[in-house]
Amino acid sequence: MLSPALLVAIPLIAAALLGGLRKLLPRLLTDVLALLTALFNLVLASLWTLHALHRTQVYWFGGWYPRGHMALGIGFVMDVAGCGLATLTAFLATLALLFSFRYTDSGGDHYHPLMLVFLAAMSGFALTGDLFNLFVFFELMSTAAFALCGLKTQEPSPLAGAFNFAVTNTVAAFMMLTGIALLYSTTGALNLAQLGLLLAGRHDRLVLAAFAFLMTGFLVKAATVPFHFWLPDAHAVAPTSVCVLFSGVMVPMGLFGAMRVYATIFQGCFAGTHVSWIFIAFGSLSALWGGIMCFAEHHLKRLLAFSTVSHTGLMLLAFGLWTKTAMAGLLLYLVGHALVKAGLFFCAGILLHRFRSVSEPWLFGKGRALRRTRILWILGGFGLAAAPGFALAIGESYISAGAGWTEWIFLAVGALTGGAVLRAGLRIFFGLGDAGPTDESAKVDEAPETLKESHQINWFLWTPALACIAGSIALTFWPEYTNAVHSAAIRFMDFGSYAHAVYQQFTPASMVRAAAIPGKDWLLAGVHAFLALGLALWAVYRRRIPRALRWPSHIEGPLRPFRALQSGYPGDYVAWLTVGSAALGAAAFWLGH
Amino acid sequence: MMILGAGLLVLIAISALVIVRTDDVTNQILALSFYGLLFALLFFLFQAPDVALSQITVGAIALPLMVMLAITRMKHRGELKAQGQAEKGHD
Amino acid sequence: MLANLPYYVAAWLFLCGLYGIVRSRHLVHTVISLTVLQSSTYVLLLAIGFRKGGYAPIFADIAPGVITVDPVVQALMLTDVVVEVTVVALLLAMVVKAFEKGGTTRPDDLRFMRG
Amino acid sequence: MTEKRRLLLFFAGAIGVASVYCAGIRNMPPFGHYRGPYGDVIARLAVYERHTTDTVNAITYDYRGFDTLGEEFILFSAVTGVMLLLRPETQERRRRETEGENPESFRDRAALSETVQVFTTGMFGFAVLFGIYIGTHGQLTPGGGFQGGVIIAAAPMLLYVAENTDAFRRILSHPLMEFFEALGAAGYAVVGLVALAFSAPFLTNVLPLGKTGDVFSSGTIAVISACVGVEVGAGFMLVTYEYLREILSREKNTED
Repeated sequence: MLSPALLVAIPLIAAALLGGLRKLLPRLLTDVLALLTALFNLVLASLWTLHALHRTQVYWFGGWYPRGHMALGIGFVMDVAGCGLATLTAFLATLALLFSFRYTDSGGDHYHPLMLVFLAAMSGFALTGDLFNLFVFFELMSTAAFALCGLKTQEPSPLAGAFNFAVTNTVAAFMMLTGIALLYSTTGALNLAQLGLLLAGRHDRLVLAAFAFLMTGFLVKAATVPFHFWLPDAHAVAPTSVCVLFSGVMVPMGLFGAMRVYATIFQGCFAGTHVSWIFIAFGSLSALWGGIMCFAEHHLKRLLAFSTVSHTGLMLLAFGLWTKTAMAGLLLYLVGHALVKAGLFFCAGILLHRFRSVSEPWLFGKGRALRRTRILWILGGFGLAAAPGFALAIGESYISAGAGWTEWIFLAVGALTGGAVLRAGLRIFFGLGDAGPTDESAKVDEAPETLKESHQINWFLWTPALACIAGSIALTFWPEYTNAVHSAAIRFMDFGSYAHAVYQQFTPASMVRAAAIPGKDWLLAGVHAFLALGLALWAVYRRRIPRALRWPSHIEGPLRPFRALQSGYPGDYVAWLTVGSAALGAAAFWLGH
Repeated sequence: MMILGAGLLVLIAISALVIVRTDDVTNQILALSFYGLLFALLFFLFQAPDVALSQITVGAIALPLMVMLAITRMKHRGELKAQGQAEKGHD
Repeated sequence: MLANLPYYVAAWLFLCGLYGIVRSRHLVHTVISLTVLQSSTYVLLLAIGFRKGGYAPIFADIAPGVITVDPVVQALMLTDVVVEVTVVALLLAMVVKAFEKGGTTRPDDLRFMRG
Repeated sequence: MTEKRRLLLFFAGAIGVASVYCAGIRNMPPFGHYRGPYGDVIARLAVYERHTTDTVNAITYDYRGFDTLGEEFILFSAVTGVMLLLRPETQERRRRETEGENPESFRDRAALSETVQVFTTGMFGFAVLFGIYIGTHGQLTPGGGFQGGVIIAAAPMLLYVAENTDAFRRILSHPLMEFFEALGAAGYAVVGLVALAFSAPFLTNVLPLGKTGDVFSSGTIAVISACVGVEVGAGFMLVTYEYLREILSREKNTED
């Protein structure tokens, strides 16, 4: 089979080619070449995922195989979870490039190289088995993302969002590097498996401090409250096709980094302690905070960004449970969320293309003519609420199978985020109720992304949305997929099989034992859908219901003290980051010592 | 040599505080250039000639130069704007 | 404390950088503070790989087998230097553009998108 | 948030972060006692396996060469980002097109003095040669592609200092500059791919090793180093030009 290095090398070479020859290549050819590269990644990553189902293989760059217990070079560990995530990245990148086909302003054709570098970085991040290499890909991913945020420079606000994004994420990267250095000082190793073996059973102050720094770095990327402030700002300024990758894979990728590091390095250190409660606490806070802020938002892209905060918080919560079923649920949820969220962003992009705005009050009633987009948006709303028949519902039933109390958080998040999307859908596409209250950010109009004033909605604009939403439904009818994700989760958590692969070149699947599969709880999912729709209708028709019953729709109101925190000032964000990091460190010392 | 290293480290610690507490950007660039040189010295002293070489080229030259270029461009733009406003005023 | 001075200097630089970003009143100042934050990782990495009496890991002038300092951290620092300069270049371009579009270099004035 | 509150909030957090950091430090091996083994093993192996004398470069360009590939593309995307952000917008571009870019239509400002010009031209050549030397001897002595590239990129600045704006502009605005930058970046990855053709893992050295101490002793390290040098040099020149373009074109206009 083709070398996994190509997953990184081919997009990078293509990026350099498109960048170097950008003045010579016509736009159509650039588009096609970029699409073909993303497709190549999709095919190769899928093949490797299938391969990984049979055995976890390790690929050593430069042929530097480990000598004894010491890893000399850098290795890719081709496990199911990593390969699957690389596949998801390639899938969404392909659709994003299709969406931006021909008409999107490509900023002097700098857009395509950056997208391909972004794709390569995320693929590498998902697969690497080396701690410092993880940092390099983290930084590569960030740099490409910062640059992509600068695409729409017609007005000053995009730069504010991009600047905040860059500052907070760079601080996060250096926190991560500090953590790496601390671990290196005591072990003299950078390979994840080697670090895990060397540190097993140690939970002294050094390990705890390194844990705090590393996790802060990853959780900033995963937009966990209180590290999340950059995310809505960055989403509001990035073009739609970039938002799809931000929300769909980049943010969950931060979480995945934390999970990978925890599963390899820290799992053995903190066995028997309650350190993973930290993730439950931070996750629950993000889930609820993001949900409330999401419902209060009227700028569609920021609304979806806050929902990403909320859903990533739920995944973090599932990670904190640290059981095999919860992990399987997390991975199922991650894929389902990525698809639904990408679909919704594509729909928002169509609105932006057609009406040159993403403000909910401004768009009131304007979307009636967009039949296809209307259906997709409403389906997406139900999907986000984890309604029956969507991939998120299966993930949720897995996660809550072992921890019944999480159902309440799921219920709140589903109702708030799904309700917000449905509310916007009812107003924009059906013109129900009134235009609703507005907030300051909804007044800021987005710069149009498309080159020509065009009212036509071409096939390449709506097919990506269709593919995503349809995919999130289709996955529930594919039991093999669920089983594969289940085995991926079990192998992901099993450090023994990971280390075996690193030192023995591969681990056969037979070494891994399966766990019980929980049943699907369709009734609960139905309650979700009902609540979300109810909340949406309540908000839309709030004027027609008796005053005493209006209270749920007040969440939509101004929420001034909460909003004031989202100040757009980098100093505030870094101050919160410091506080969050301190809280994380304090909790780690309290629970892990 | 250790005393020299310790002195250098203390100097670095002090100049870091001075840099972040300086509000005037031009002074800050000068301080930054000096700071970059201190690091290059530190790297030589601690047996890292490779890093010292890139630190001299980057930290003491390229970085302050880039800040300088950015500021020059901003000043230039500011002058252009002022000129444009003055011309409008004449009309 | 004194024996481990480099480590504490690294911690100090880290906090200085954070402090600089938090109190910043000029966008260029924010960027420069970020480089101070970054320089803390230089000191930390360098100190970790150092050995008393060790030579630079270049075997052109010394015989193999002599005690050397750790070459790996130096390779990591080289990457770190590149990361620093690229991030600064990108951030400064944003600052320049923000100034050209909005006419401001004060972070406070970036609050267009509040709420 | 007011500034006072922000600082209070920050100091509360900073105390926590400082305590965590210091707690970590107190458990670290004491300063000056690096324990290994990673660095020591590579330091012992590199001279024999890779015929390099500068171990740092053996790690940067071979043992951990994959990191450096990522690092080169961090630079590549940052340069692309700078070009993207500072690109002339449509109106300005149109204005420039109508003006036409005829290099004969403008002259340099009165030169400082011939001594300065001769001196800087000499220094220019010296800087370029020095950059090439540093770039190609990385496997033997301190230096390497990155450092060499930055030095070469700094050379045209000497011309700018000497107010030889014309030559400066001609070098920096050369249409091939972007091409070179991409070539350097792609070259690195292609060197890695060549190994695949020999059915060896990505980035494996497939070139014969020479006698330790020679310039071409270490196989792919020299090739990769050269690629990095080209990319870094071109990248930095592109960034410099993007910042200065507006100022340069204005100088040109005033002199017309």
